[in-house]
Amino acid sequence: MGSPLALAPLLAVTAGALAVLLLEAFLRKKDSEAPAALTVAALLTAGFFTVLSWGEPGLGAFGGRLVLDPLARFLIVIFVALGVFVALMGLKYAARMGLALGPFCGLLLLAVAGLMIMVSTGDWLVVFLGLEVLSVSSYALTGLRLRDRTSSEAAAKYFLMGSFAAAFFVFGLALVFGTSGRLELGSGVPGAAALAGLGLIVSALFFKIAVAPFHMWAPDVYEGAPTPVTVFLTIAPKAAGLAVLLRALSPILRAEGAAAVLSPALSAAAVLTMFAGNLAALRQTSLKRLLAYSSIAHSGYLLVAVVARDAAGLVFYAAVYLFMNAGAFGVLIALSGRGFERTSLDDIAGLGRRKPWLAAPLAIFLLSLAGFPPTAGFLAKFYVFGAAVREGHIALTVAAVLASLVSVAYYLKVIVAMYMREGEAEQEPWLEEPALYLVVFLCLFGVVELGLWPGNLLTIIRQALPGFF
Amino acid sequence: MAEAFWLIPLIPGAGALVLLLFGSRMPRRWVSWQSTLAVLASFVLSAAGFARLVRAGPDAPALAKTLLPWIASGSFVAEFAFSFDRLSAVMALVVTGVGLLIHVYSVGYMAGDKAYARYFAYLNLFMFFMLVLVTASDIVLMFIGWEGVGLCSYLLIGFWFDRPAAAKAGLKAFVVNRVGDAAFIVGLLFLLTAVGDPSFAAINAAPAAGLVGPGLATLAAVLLFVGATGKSAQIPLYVWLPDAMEGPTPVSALIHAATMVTAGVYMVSRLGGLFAASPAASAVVAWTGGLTAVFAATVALVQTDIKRVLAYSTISQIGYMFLGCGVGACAAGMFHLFTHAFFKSLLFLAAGSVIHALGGEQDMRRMGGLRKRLPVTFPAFLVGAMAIAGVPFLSGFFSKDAILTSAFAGGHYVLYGLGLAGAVLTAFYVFRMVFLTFYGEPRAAGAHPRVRESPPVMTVPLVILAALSALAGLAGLPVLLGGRADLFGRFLEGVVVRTAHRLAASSEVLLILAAAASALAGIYLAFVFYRGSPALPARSAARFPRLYRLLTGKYYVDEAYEAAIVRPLVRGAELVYRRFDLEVVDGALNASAAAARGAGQGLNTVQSGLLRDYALAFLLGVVIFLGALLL
Amino acid sequence: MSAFASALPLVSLVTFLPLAGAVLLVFIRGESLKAVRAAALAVSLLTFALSLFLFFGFDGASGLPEFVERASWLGRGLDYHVGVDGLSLFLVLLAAFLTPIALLSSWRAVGDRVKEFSVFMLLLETGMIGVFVSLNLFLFYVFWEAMLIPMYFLIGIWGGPRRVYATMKFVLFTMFGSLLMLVGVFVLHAAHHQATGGYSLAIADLAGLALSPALQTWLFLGFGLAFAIKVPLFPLHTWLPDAHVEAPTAASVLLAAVLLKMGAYGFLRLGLPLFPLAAASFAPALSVLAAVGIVYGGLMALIQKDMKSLVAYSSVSHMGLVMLAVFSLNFEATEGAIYQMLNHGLSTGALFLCVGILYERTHTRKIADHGGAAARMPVFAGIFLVVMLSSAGLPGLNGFAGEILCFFGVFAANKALAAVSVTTVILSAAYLLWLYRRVLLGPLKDPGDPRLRDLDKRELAYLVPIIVLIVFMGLFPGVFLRKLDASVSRYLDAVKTPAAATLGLAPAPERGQTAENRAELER
Amino acid sequence: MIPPPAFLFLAVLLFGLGVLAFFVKKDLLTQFMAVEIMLNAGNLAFLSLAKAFGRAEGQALVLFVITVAAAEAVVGLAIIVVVFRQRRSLRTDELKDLKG
Repeated sequence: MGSPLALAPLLAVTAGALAVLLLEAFLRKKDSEAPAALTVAALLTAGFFTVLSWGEPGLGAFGGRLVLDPLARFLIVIFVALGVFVALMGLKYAARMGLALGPFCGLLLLAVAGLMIMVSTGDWLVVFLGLEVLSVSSYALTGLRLRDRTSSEAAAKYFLMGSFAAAFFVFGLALVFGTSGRLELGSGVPGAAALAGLGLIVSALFFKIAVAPFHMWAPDVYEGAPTPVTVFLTIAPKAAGLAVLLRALSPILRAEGAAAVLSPALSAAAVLTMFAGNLAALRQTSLKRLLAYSSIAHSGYLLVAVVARDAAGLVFYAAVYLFMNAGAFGVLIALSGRGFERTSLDDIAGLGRRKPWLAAPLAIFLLSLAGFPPTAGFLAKFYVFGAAVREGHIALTVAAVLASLVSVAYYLKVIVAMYMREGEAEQEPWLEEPALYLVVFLCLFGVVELGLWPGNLLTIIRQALPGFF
Repeated sequence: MAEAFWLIPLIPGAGALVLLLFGSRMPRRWVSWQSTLAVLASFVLSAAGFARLVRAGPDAPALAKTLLPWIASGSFVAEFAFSFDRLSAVMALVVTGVGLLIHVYSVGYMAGDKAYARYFAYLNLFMFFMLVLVTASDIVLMFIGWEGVGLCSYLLIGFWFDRPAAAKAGLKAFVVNRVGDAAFIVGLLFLLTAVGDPSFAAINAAPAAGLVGPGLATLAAVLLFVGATGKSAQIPLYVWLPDAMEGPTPVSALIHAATMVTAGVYMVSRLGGLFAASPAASAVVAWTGGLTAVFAATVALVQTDIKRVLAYSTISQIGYMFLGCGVGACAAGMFHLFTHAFFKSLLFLAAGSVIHALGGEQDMRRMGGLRKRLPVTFPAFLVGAMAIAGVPFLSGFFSKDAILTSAFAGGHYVLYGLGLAGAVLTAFYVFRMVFLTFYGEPRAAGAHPRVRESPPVMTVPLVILAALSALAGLAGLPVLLGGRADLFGRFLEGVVVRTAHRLAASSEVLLILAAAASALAGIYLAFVFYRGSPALPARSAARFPRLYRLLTGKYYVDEAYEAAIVRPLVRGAELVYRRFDLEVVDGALNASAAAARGAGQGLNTVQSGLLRDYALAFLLGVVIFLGALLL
Repeated sequence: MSAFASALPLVSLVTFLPLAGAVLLVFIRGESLKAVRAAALAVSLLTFALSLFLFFGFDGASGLPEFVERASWLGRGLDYHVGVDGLSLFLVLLAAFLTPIALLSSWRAVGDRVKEFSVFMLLLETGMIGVFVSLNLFLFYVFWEAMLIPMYFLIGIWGGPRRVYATMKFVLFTMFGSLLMLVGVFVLHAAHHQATGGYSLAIADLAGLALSPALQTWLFLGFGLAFAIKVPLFPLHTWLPDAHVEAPTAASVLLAAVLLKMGAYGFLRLGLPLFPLAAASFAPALSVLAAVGIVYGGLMALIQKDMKSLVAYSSVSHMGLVMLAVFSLNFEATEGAIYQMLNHGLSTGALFLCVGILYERTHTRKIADHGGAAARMPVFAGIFLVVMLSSAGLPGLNGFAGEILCFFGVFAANKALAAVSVTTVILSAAYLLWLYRRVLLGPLKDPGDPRLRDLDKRELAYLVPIIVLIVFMGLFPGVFLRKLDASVSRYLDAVKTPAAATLGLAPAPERGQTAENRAELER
Repeated sequence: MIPPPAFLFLAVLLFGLGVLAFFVKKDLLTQFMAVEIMLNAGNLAFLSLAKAFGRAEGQALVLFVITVAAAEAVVGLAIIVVVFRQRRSLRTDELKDLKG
């Protein structure tokens, strides 16, 4: 039953993490880029193994605790891609910002390992373990800029709130296991106590996904963390948490009893998240914090996919969101100077004139985040909202659409700053960071390609996953 | 040659196009020759057409020619279809004939003007539209001419556009015309929906064919007539004509005396079938005509600007024409139109010659004693004055008499009384004008040093028109006075509805005497006032101060329109714009945007940065979520 | 000629040639402004030439879309499906005709970032034409929103002082409508899947769906709001004056001439045929709104202090008449509405060009700052007069042909509203000629002003074609109307028969409509 | 023999105390300790429920939780040390640079 192939991706990543950390010990010159290269290599091998076993149905390991089914495979490919992007972004950033590249890469790989565990299991305990591996490495990653006050503050807040939520997860776990004795996700309709337990677990996951009102930690942590880490935090934990929710809740959502209450609750949470994220972003003056709130809003849109039980839509949205968000933050990183980050809207005033080749991609990413048609962002929203309407959640879709309208306001505000305001004319030199520009280009390509000809990706998704489109 | 009647409008049209595009680059002689020849060509073609119709006898079919389909969509069809029957012939002859003389006159009058080519271009354009109006065989095509002449009158009134008064007058003319045209269109819609076929023949036949009931006929006819009041300057839409005097005098002569303003009368005659089918509408026409005749005449009594007097006189005379049509005697109306075209354009051109001689002076109080200095203009003016006053055996007498006789015969005694009173007033103000301008001592000789007679190019048309004014009456000589019976009336027999009232010879003689008496009374009164005891006008004005001020203020109609319609509309619009557009709709938009920003601001303050608050929110979330799940 | 026309994917070419031009422009060096401007002009002229092939190759007998191209794009009914029929042919031509003119008119007005300006103008052209040619609801929606982006940048970057407020208001207001329409698109997609099991967003298939009256009402509200905002139908019009006052001339021309037509076209293509029952029940109310819009627009235009907002409100008034005709749901009114859309596009586009010319010389749009310009600019005064008269509906020019058809059609449907709508004849004459008097006639504002020079060759080059077209369309409307007849009658069948069915007027074919799936959808 | 629900009640009580402590205490370290209490309350609940429903694996799960808590403690304390070194104080309310 336990075929080695199921474990291969996970092993590749963990081995890579250990290797990077060991390398750190033996390395002579401090600023070498070896750790990043090793990370990328590890991630790519993991990706290769995942793709290798694409055809077969679920590959089990650890007595069925770890299962590599299609949803897991897709998400792992997304996490691998994200990992590569973050590593490449962090390459020069680390040197500039006084960030140790070795630990950065090591922790990144561990976090990816945590993600892999979370998404490829049907067992709550393993989910908990994956979640904790991810969380712990994320706390460390957030606080990696040791001399920077905001980084440490963000890490402290993240750690305390994270462990606080973990405690709820454990207590929920206890209730669920205690009463029903079974740990499988989505295991039928539990009794009242078990339902309470499930509620606690879902609340903890809501924390991780930054669903309102559990999202309060997110803006501060995203803003405080080094930007490459922010990229990681705004995308990965959400996708993983939502995948788990999808696995756990879709069987329950369909059943009559509990569903009668769960679906409206989830919908309410989704609407709350969307509006909280979008409204809070309206008056932001820092681009980084604005993008942080925008990512909270996108958690809301992703939650709509869960409510609509649309795995395909979720995966497609996650992929598109990876490109949009990573691209936007990538441009943000490209703007930062030596030792300080330029994130305020005034910094990017008149960027359209000063650096058109940076302003244009950011504009396209923002338009895609806002959901303007020719871009992939629109298509992703189209599929998710379409699935919600097909499931009859028309009110939810109307709310989501209105929330998107609010989001258009602040995305365009950034474009106004870049193109329609005159910034100071001095020309900063271009940062020679080929890796970063590669990432931005890949994201740009992703957003445009998925927007216009996503044909092949869609067919693969449709074959593998149930869903509306 | 007559078959090419449809060229009548197109020749001046082509001329206008050439002048508009290349006029400024052509030498002046070319411009004047080309434009005049174009009108001459049309005149010749009209005459040929007229001759063909006379030869062919009363019941011969009209010449007809459909050039091209125009608008066709579903049941709405309109074509470029022209026809030339006896009514069109009369109108075409008048338009081209008087037009030709005025073109010649303009060569002299406009000699000094720098925009010479543009003037003649507009004049030719006007001829094109007017001739389209009279030769159109379907009502929609006529509407092209109808609004086209309105456009040309706008362009020509505002010809000297650098003078604000002229520009304002042009705008007023066009907009007031458009008010009439709006009513015209609604009437048109009623007709087209009921009849389906826009041609005049179909419309006139519709009441008989039961397509148009009496109610609908009345409604459509009245609406069309409101359009006519706009175009022909009757109550209530006459206010633009006095201001239209800002334009050059030949323009006033051609457009605001002889041709355009009579378009309304032509339309009413052309749709005789429709108007006959609804006595109510005819009554409206008659009464409007009658009241306007008297109303305008009273205002003309006290005007001091020579052209304003003539303007009000025109309004009054057209009132007579509508009076004629209203009482069922469109032939009489058309006959008065025919004669009026000659003596009114004569009076305008003569006035123009006076103004030209006095270097632009138009105020009669600063004229006087021009008899000797303008040897040709004065006699022409006198003939015109006698004609319009209704002095026996001149054209005015016969045409006005025909209308009054028809009114009396039709039993409209009140209208007859109005007509008679109007005749007296007309005679009075016309001869007041003659005495003030030509008799007595020059009141402001200093201001006009060299007063010389106008050049022949201006005086020759005056002489021709004087002759026509004198003799035109013979065309409609009533049977009684020995002429072959009513030549003009019989000519229009086939086309224009003519209710035949037979009056006893004796009463007809009485009517003729009454008409003659009214004319002479008017002239005598004017003589007494202005030649007999010069102080009399001042004393009578003093005795009735309020009446005098009312008349000189032209009954304050302009001010009433301004106060009742224009100002409230503009003030109301500004209020609505500020209240509704800016405050209500934009207010709602900005409010919702502010609400969103406010909510954002609220959320940002809640995001206090303190860990405690985050944990509290988390706890709250758990409690609510569990509550929802379990309860 | 038709062989050539059918060999090439003509509609796709016409739609995406500007896009290709824009992409090309991005990569060529932007140094020499002349080269950039010439390239952009060339691309748009080529597009116009190709669109002429569409016109000549279009026979319009069947009323069905022609030059149809269909390819599966994203699956599940989201296909690339384009074609032109009577309703859309002339709007495509209008867009293709006016874009080169707008570009040419901006050669002196737009000095900085000329490359970006040309790119956005070409993107806008692709967006506009895309909306008119798409026969698939998804494709329609993609183009409908996509073309907001170039217009956003055009107003935002090259606009006047309050451009940011104006462009944000324009985008957000329009987006509000179209996002609700998006929900409608999902519901339709689900409804079609429910009814037929298959997936399709082709407008023809959706028209075949027998939706329940309640559902139709909701969907019509969703779609109708998006289109009403775009028309703009009173009282959703306040974004238009702001957008026009702040937009650069070229953007104003296209905004007025083409973008407003998308709202009306939306009703004709989607609003009425897809939801005939709801359309029939809403038509009276919307007609009243349209009629109010006519008078309201006219009055507001009368009192504007700024030339552009005057013309903007005149567009509200003219489009009010178009919408009143569309909601009259009869043959003459619909043809009149389509024809009036073309006329309004030409005359209002030309009006904005003229205002732009004046602005280039006097650098102010306030009416009070002008006076007596005709003395120095006679040719301009002549052309401005013809354009104004066309907009005021002088018979013989294009405005009248459209207007009289609209009046005739509206009269057949509702006499009172027809009478109200005829007042536009008075109002348009009043506010336009009053503008003409205050700006061009009367004494010269300041005789010493050297800038008031008459039109140069370039300006004549883009104004004369419009004048020629105005006169031609006034005298020979048949050339255009004949191509509309079949499509309009087919459109009316789609709108009338079902509505008639419920009103019990005419026996309508009973479509397969089970109560169960209607209930399911209404949940 | 103490009836199992008593243990569960104790676990809930402990969990409540932990949450209360988390809110009351002002400095990072004690708040962290409060979280540890909550975690152990979870373990207790695990054990009591496992005993009550006779499922032996419960004890195994507790081990997992304990190891995870340990890992968390390591990284958490490291972060707290960094914060202390930068701000010379552990008061949680000082961490409010990031807000709005």
